[in-house]
Amino acid sequence: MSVIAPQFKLSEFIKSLLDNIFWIILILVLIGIPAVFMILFAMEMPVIDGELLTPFLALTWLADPSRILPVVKAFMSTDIFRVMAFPGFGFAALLAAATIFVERKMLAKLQLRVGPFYCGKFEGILQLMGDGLKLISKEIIIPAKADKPIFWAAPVLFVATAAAFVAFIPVAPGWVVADVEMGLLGVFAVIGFFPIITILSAWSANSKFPFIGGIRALFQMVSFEIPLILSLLGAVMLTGSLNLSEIAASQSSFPWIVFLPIGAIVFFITMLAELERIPFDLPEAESEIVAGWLTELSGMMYGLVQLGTYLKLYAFAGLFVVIFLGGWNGPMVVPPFPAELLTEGIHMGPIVAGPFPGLPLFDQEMLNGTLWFVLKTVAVIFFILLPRGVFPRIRVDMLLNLGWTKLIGLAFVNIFIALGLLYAGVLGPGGLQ
Amino acid sequence: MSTETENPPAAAKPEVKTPPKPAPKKPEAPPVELPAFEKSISDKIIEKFGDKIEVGFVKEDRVRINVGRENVHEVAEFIRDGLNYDHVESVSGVDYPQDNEIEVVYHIGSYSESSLARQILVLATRAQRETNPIPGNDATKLPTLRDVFYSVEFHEREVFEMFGVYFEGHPDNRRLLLPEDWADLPPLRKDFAIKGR
Amino acid sequence: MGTATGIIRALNSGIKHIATKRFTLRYPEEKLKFVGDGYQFDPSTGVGIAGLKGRHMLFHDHCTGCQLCSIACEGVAEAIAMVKVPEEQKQNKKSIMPQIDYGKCVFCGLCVDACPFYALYMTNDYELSSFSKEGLIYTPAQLQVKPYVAQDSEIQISDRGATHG
Amino acid sequence: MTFTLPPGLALQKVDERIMTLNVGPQHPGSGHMRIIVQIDGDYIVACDPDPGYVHRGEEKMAEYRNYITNIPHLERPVIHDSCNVLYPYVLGAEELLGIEVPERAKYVRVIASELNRCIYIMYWLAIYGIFLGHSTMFMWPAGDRELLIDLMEKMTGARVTHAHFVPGGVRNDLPPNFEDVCLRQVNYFEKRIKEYAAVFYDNPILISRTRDTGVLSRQDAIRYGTTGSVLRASGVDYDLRVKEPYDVYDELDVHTNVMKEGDSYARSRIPWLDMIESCNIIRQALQKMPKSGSVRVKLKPNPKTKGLESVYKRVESGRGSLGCYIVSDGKVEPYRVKLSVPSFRNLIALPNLLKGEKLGNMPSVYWSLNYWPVEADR
Repeated sequence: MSVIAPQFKLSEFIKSLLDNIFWIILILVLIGIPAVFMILFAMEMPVIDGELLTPFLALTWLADPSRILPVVKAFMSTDIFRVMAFPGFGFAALLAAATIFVERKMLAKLQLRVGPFYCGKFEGILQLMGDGLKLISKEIIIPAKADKPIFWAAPVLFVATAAAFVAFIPVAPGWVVADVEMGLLGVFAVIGFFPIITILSAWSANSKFPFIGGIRALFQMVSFEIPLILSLLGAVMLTGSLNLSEIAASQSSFPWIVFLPIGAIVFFITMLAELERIPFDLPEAESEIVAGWLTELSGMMYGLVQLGTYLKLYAFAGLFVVIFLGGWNGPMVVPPFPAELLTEGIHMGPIVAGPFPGLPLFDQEMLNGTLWFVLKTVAVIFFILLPRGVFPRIRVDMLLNLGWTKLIGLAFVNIFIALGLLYAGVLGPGGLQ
Repeated sequence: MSTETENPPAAAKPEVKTPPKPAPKKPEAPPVELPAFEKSISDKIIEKFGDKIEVGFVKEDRVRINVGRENVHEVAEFIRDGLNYDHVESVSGVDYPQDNEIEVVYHIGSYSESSLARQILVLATRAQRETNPIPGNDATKLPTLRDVFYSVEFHEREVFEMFGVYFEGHPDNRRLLLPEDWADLPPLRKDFAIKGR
Repeated sequence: MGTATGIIRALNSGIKHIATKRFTLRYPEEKLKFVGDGYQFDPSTGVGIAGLKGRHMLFHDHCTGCQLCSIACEGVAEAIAMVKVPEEQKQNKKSIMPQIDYGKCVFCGLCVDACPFYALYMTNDYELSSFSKEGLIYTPAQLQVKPYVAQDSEIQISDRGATHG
Repeated sequence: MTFTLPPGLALQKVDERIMTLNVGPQHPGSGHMRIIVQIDGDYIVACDPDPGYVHRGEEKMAEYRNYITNIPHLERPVIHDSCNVLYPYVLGAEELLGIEVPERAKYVRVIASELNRCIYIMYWLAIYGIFLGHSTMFMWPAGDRELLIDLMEKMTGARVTHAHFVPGGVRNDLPPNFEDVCLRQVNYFEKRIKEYAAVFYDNPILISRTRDTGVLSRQDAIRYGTTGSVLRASGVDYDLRVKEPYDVYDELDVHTNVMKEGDSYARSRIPWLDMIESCNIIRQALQKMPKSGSVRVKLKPNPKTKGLESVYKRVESGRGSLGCYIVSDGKVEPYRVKLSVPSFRNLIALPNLLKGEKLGNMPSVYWSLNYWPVEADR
């Protein structure tokens, strides 16, 4: 009794599958292979057997598996890899996805319910993927009187800005996308873009609730940027540098949170406000202004904004870790790389695999640094998520009052503490460090 | 006109309840034994207004006063100022097509006077009924009590749309529950019949 | 400092509840257990017997075709229609029995109260979905079948919170 | 070059600072109604509630059905408080029909009514929580409500629309072993709702958020004719279970919770205290209830009243005093049924409370009025 799909035919189904496969292969050939070759032309190729590999010969790894690792290693040293995969977008997106999963399950546990449960065999682990598929397949509805170019551009800009923010975060020694000398100033500059994008999106939607939400976001972000910047100055004074990698490296013996707890608290609160998370989610206050500046966004436009929000969450947590918790510094727990893999390979009874000339892909320092960074970031993210379960939303006037009076005052106290430590000689040149 | 309204044949209940009524109160063997406190309330009103009002019934916790439409405002003011009733719980319209009248019943209670906490004073008045109503523009009109009891504001708006009784002096005589484009009879009148019933 | 302690108390309470048991009933796998076999009515005393008001069950050998259930339903949902049945019962001269449209029924059970012959009961079956409106109309023959229910989950209270077990 | 329009066509001068917001009926923070709000910046300058989106004509329908078949549809306005919304109608019909209710039935009614009150308040509290952006306070009451819904289901056979009270008692007797289960679950329920304090009621952010917002003074609360928790939060000691006890409330020890502040916080705290009080009442009633006996008086089919009579009965529902005015003319059907619902009475206070408030306070003030739009529309 095929009541659900009365028109179902197996032949049609197989035809549609084959059709899909055809299009996938076509797109791969037309776009995928040229893209791979463009990357191969751009990157510096490894030397194998005394001669430089050319992009045209690169695909010879299909015939000779021992050439895979050098090519991969050469690819990993390119900027493309850094931007797209490891310290950049891919890594951040992976952590953001994990954050969403943990947020859902943890919030569900706190609220005595189950949370996502059926999607994916284990505790709804594929729920996010299902959500993404749903958002992609949804229709995008643009309001009739919207300013269409800006309205389309705003979600893309939001993600791009969030990704730019991610680029500043050093994950391990030397592993950072943009290792600029004025890194912290760059971070402040990038953060300053978010309210502009928000108000652009809200204004271009030409609707009342997004407008109010955008105005609120503008208030909130602008008023909290000042305590945000001020709260980080203490660490800058103690380090004497604006480079985030140097700030992280300077905390090899103790993290700055030991000396600057007030700054850390102020930064944490402003971080919550900048992220529009409960208790500061006024721009998206559901019961007052529907969904705030996200009201008119639909389909994948909304999905992009959500992606940008969680990238931003990761980036802020990473910034907190880098500035107050010592970044990648931590006891060495990763075992050293077994050198015999390079010379002898793996002996398992009669079978010999290797040797692997390209290894190690990552050195020990980097693995250890990444591990500690991720652990600390996850801990900070947990504390960012927790207030969502226990606090209600606050009001605009309370928010502005908090930002302009209390937090700025506390940030100055923090600066004075840093100055005191510096002049007393406890820290800085001739001090503990 | 006043004689008509003051002697509504249907609502003119005798002051004394008929004995066979199996009330949950004490068995009232003599027909004149009324609850004393409630009697005192009705007596005060009779003393003040005399013939202008008529006591509908005096039951335990409930006193009913029937008033003509020209006196209702005055009586309501006395109820508020002289008897310390302070709010209206409910304003109900009742349609009596056979009398060609619409009765509007105010249930008045008191929060501030503790002895009146369980009392409800039922103030009933009647408006002339039109067979072909034009709500707001026909003779179905009553003086509003909104300046006496603020709490009747939305109740009177509801009675206006449901029965077509226009309250003169009400500051905000708009539709409340019905849709804006309602063009039929006021729906709680008896001649508005539900389809299929 | 009252503010700070209040915030810490709230956070603490939130973290404590992460370790409390979940209260969710996972419906298709677990089903709540009900008292008795469904709502029934004792016409001799005029008092019902507690139970879930689910799908009805009709006893053909008791039904006399008196239409009282249909009349009771008239002012409520108009879900009960009297239809001819092929079988012939001694007490049912007109051979009519109720047919219930569950698209209209509100499960108030007034029809059960109205039946003076113990013929109409309610059962614990509440899963009545159908792909078509016609599928929701239960004929007397369908109403005769006693539904199979497997409901065994009950609320259990322990120190670590209540669960459906 | 001056050009003047004829007077009728002249553009009306509009204050450009004022923005009109339609909060509802599709707005997540409105329920089934519309609040037309005019804001100047963040301040509300005018507010006009517009109910009626779920008007179902219950009063008209009641004129066409007899006293028994009115029951299932008269509980529809507030299905999660269905016993209480039916209570005054049943009391009034009993007085009109001249029925004396058995003692045990009265206790069963009180237990059902108090359980239903808690169920209603939990639902209300869940929405109040999510209106304030507190998602835990949405999930906890919605889940813990299940404890009591389970009890009601055991008792009446339905989870929300019970149709349990009839003129003459209740439909069915309690199931076996109900007293123990009820006591156990009510005790656990009370323990659970006391845990809400740390997260919600004593939360400093919530207190600073709702203190001194939407203040309703004692005089205004009386003048507007508000009722229930709104009235008691403004310092008026008025609870019909104490002031005009119906059924067996005069034999039970009922404590009235009163707060003086009259702000949103007080209005939201009173229902929570009421729930704890309800648990006490249920325990008392379970203890004092006669262990056996009839719970329903047998009625004639199609009972009639005697001639033209009217009765006004009221009970204390989850939202406040709920009255039912029944006029009968000796027929099988009532001549007129009027429900005087607390939501409708509390709505009168809304425009006055919202004027001058900030927009961020709108959900908390609105929902703290203990307002249920479907009931107001009837």
